[in-house]
Amino acid sequence: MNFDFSDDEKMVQDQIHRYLNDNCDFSRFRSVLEGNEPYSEQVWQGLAEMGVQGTAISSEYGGVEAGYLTLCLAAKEMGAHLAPVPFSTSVYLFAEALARYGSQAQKEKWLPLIASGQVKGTIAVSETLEEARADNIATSFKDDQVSGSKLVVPQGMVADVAIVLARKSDALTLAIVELEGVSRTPVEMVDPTMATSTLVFDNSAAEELGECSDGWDALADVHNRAAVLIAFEQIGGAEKALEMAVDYAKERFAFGRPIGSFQALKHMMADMYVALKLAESNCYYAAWALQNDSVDFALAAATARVSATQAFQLCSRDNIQVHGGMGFTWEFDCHLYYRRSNYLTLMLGGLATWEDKLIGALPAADAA
Amino acid sequence: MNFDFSDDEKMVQDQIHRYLNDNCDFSRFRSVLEGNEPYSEQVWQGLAEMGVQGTAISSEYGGVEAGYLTLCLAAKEMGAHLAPVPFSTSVYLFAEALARYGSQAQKEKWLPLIASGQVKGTIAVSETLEEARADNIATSFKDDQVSGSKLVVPQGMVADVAIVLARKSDALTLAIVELEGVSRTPVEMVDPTMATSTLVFDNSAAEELGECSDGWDALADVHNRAAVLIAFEQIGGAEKALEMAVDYAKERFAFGRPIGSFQALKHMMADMYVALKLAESNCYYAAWALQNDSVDFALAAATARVSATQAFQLCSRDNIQVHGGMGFTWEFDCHLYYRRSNYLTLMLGGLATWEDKLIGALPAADAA
Amino acid sequence: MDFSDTKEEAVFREEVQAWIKGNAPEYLYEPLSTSGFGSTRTGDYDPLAEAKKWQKKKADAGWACIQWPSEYGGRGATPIQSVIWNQEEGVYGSLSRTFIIGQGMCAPTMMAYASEEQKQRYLPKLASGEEVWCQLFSEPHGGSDLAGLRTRAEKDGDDWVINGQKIWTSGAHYSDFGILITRTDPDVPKHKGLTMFFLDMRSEGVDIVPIKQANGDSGFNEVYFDNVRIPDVQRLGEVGEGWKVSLTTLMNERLAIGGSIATGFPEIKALVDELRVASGSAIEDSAVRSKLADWYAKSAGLQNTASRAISALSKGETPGPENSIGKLVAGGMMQDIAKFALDLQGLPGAIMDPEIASGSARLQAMLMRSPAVRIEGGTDQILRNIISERVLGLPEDMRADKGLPFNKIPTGN
Amino acid sequence: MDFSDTKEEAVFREEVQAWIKGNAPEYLYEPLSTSGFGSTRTGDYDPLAEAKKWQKKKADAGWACIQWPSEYGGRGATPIQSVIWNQEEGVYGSLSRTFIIGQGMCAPTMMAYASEEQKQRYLPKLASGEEVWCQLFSEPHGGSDLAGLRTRAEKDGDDWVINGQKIWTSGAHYSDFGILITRTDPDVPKHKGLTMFFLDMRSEGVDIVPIKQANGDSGFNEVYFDNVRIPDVQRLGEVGEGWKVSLTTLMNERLAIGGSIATGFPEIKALVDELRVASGSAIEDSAVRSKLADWYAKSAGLQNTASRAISALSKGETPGPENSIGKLVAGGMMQDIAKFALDLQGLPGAIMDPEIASGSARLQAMLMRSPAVRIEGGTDQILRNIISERVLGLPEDMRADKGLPFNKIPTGN
Repeated sequence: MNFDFSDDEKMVQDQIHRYLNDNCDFSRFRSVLEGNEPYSEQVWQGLAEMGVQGTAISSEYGGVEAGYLTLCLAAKEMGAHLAPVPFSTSVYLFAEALARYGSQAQKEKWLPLIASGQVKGTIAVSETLEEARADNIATSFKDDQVSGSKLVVPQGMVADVAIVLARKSDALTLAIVELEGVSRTPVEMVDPTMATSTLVFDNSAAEELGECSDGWDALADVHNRAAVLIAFEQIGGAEKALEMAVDYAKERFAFGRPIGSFQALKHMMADMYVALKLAESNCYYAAWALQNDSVDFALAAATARVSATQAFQLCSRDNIQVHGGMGFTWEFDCHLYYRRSNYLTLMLGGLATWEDKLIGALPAADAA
Repeated sequence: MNFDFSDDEKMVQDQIHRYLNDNCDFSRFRSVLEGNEPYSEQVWQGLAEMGVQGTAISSEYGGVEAGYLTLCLAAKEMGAHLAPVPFSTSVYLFAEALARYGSQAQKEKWLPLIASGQVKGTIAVSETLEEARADNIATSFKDDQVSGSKLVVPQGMVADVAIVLARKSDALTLAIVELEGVSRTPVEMVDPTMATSTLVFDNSAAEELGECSDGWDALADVHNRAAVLIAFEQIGGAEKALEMAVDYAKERFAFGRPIGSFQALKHMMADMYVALKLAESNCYYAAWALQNDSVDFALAAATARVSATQAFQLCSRDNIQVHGGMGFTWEFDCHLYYRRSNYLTLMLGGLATWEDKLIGALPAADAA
Repeated sequence: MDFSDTKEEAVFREEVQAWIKGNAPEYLYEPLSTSGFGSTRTGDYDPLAEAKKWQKKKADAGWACIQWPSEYGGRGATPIQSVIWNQEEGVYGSLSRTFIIGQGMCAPTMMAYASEEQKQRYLPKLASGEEVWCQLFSEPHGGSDLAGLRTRAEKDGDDWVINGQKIWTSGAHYSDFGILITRTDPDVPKHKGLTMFFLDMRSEGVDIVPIKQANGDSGFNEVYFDNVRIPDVQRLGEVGEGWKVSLTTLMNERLAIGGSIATGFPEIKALVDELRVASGSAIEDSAVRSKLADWYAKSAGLQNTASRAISALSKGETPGPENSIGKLVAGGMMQDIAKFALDLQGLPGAIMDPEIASGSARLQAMLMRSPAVRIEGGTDQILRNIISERVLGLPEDMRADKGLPFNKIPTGN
Repeated sequence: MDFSDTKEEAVFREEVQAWIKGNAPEYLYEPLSTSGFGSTRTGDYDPLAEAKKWQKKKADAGWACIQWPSEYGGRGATPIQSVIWNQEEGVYGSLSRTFIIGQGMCAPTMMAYASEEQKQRYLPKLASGEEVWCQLFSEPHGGSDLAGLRTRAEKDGDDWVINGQKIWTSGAHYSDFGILITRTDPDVPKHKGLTMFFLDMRSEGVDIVPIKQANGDSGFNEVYFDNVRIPDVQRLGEVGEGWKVSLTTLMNERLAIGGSIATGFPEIKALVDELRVASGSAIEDSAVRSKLADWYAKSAGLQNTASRAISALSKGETPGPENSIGKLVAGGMMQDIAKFALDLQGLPGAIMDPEIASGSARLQAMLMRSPAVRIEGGTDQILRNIISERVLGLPEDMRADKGLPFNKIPTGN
């Protein structure tokens, strides 16, 4: 037994950390937030030069093949730095869907492009104002074309290609659609750096994922994998939000003493720490389960997702509270984490959905 | 508009308060708790001499006819003093069932006996380890006899007579059964002063409540009425538990200062106060709705029940926390409120049941 | 106890209803009803102009600030009449948000401390909305420590000269006057060296800079004072008594009674009545019902608590610090409700564009706005201090600044 | 990262399994598995006798206190081996609750401060359960302020004379020895005037009075000292260094690693798997699923956190104060779980008789026991202080007793 990341894995994390520290401060996020650019091309390229997009992609397809444990640590850094790039949609969703359900030819075509950062991918699911379910998907796949409209696609404004959940006669399937020529309209979302859009497909050329027999099940599987990686983004963000709160509470004085000496704030931060620590430990286990295709992977993924969602929501929210009025200004960075946490909470389906999945994955005999 | 109790009502409350202060300190509760007597005969008689059992009973049936607003304040005092007498089962449940669903003859027979305290009543519902539902009641009513067994009957060890929920061919009904000769076994419960027992009826003589057409609906109605009165007991208890906590926190020193000067404890008590205040205000409204048969009575009752349950649970629980280790000794009185609060929480069905009733009673168009 | 109208109250209510029916700007009903949190939507109309128009109309007919004496622009109404007015004014009442600080906080201070001549000059125009007032209390270094303010006022002849900076001044950019608390003596303990004034917001040396908030709104301002001169006759209360004067202002902040505090309950109820989730209709889902019931109970509890405060008020009692619970409960509740509601919708819940998703956009606005509710006008933590010390009588926390001259209090710098 | 056994670990696990299979008291499996919270059920058998029997059997075969050096009764096992042992010992491990204080807290203190001769005399018998130890720290006036203790030790020749009172001493009535912290100098600040000893619990002048707890159990005692004499050779550490010595003891309190902390999750899972509620099977109810998922996530988080602490330990790192989270999370969770579970059952949920309702009686026992978990061994509030100060590095609260001689600290009397 060894419940920690290896030194090699930590070294890669450290490189990414240093790169982002030097090249991706909050001004990047704000530039995208304020609409100056749809994403940070420069950070995207910098990451590509380091091969980060290809961390878990097999070397056969041009990846670094450093494994999911390393990708998890990379994700944590992306979350901590709020990197405004389409990393999660390209790497956790598009590439994973390809790797799991693509044909050999499809993998050979797309994975190298993702690994090198030349292509940015996403996945297009929701069509209505309700959470996506098998029964509210109407987009059709027929004769290698898709038609229909997707309401909210993360990074839809930026992506070059998407996996689209579509109806093929009675069942659902996943199809690859290149987005050039597909109509896109930006949608105002709580975190504008996620470059969310509506996509309208009108007999757009599409190719079914080669190994996908049931689109809904495949999507659930891809979501489980992405959930672990996004959970690492969430704990990365939560850790930074807590750090911001602690730093501010040490420096800021009121009533003649640092506000961090008041129990009300100390205990609030202690609770943030507790939530973070539990989530972090669940993420560690889920990372191992992901890397090793463990039999309890679905449970581990849902557990990491639920606790990381709670931790990031709590830490990003109470970071504002510790900062008081200043925490609610546009100028301070607290709201950046609050925005991101709220987006990530909803991105793969809400908390209730994941709670339900978690219980569904629990063995009937007790598993605690 | 006038959202307060009248001076007359408050005067009656004050009399009961003074009587219980002088005659019903915790030694009474402990005497029952430790099994020396099943209830406090002396307090019961004292209350009867003041006519408290007959507060809301019509003068036609020997009551004081002081109205439900007055009875609510009486209930608050019973809750505050943890009076170990079968008041709630006799007055809120048995007498209300009679008054609402009894025939004229039944009212004439029983209400004067309840009002004078000569007879102690209860209601017998649950038969299984699950919450009582229309589909898990098997006790039968046939030919003016009931047969079957009730698992947990509050004050079953003490009561002279019970309203019994029983199955009459297809439907449920409520029947009056005198308990002399009915087999009773005490059941160990979280609050032993509620003298809970199993009752086994074996062709016991019974008389159907004259005006009861559907036993389940009638029970729900009686429970709604009792819920308001028990909610007053709950806020009475919550207020005392908070008071105990505040007093202790002012006197007890640690680290060279009163523990009540630490924010962690101050804010805990502030939250107790908030829960109590909200519950108290909802109880006020429900008292008015009960007295006036208001159209929104069911909603008002469920609202008072939900918030009073939450307030008493919180206050009785965190009163222990404020007291620290001493709060967890048998010798200190904190556990008396904790025990009572846990019993009252479950007595008319759990919180989830009342939350469900509350939403069921909300108009579809918004009613906030 | 009686939650219904008395005969007199019913008559008054009818009179109010009739006037509102005949005079309210019905073309604003729709946008006002769907306003986001912390903002007042008036569709294609200018919000300030519409607010002033409605206020003036009310004033002309005797329906502005109805509890004020008639000589200052009111009609000497009772607290209960005021509740009835608020209930009937309903959604149009949100237009008056512009005047809340002035009418609710500055006016009581003026009534208590200004000269009769000043009251006659300023209060009627404040009531009618012709002049807007703001309150200049908070400072960047102060935060919850309101009395730790640093803006200086120095006597110079018959004037005082003001230098310093205020923050979180709501509506400063469209205000005509303001009440201002300053430090006149830094050598005494912090509560003792303060003095209150009112001033013309167009005085030379006043510089107003809007603050952009985390949710993108900007209703607040920073206000800089660079040698601003205020005549001594505009002093409110004695020199060094500013803290006492400010308490009048702040006490009145808590008197915003009438159950009007937003909790988010109507919004989530409306959402779940319509929404479908995996198990079917959201309102039938037991997790939804449980949460909703708790929120309804809290929301009803706040309304009923407000009703009791009105009873106390109408008996001549002063509502006490127990009314601090309103914002404390509502702020946290709003945040929880928004989070839960959006969660039921998955990714579409993150939409902020009301054109695409009016329901979730409103709840997203609430989620983005709610952190401010837990901070502004007393943080959750300060409110719990107030409840525990002033209601429950618990001892105060240890104080690092106790008895120290202001300029000797540690600041961390 | 690897959550599976290495080859060596697997071999060790098999060895443990084989020994336990051949030696464990299987007749106790049933009652031990259904023990209430805070108590160890052994059916018709005497709990103390059974505990001693099992411990002696383990010791004879080299399975007692396996991380201790073999010369003191252990086998010098690694932390990971210790985890494997605990996992495999399973429910029988609860028999060792009797020895936890002695082996987990007194022993490390003895190892650090006793003479070699004393270690050889006392530790093996402590490991084998032949002698039981207790810890005499808490006092009635102390509470969370552990260093505020008043029990005096005065030097008299080669002895010390002890007077005072301890409280919350677990197992004092069946203990043979105890470690005792006393005040030897009340004229210096509170942490500086303390001295640690160990003593024979049968010494003259020791009086033990059991405490009945709120839930009716009594495992704790008050211990009175009336001129009890302790030879100076039984002093642990220097005079005045008692606080430092006690930290060794208390640090080890937090090392109870291995995910063994009770949270109540298995109990509620078992209940809702069987229970029916109005909507049908409880486990299908969405409100139940939501709560259950949160608790599972917390419970798994504690286990996985414990695993990480073991990794740190096996690399030679000392687990830090971050391990305070275990009890903080588990205590509140146990209380919430019990409340929620019972609530699903209505009035039958209040039954405490396991003969009638084994499931709900166990949960009622948990509800009645859980308030103690939030208090004993550091209240929730103290644990949050530790996390915020020692993990997050936040500044300490203001201290009223800072630098004061012990006998000048305000006590409220």
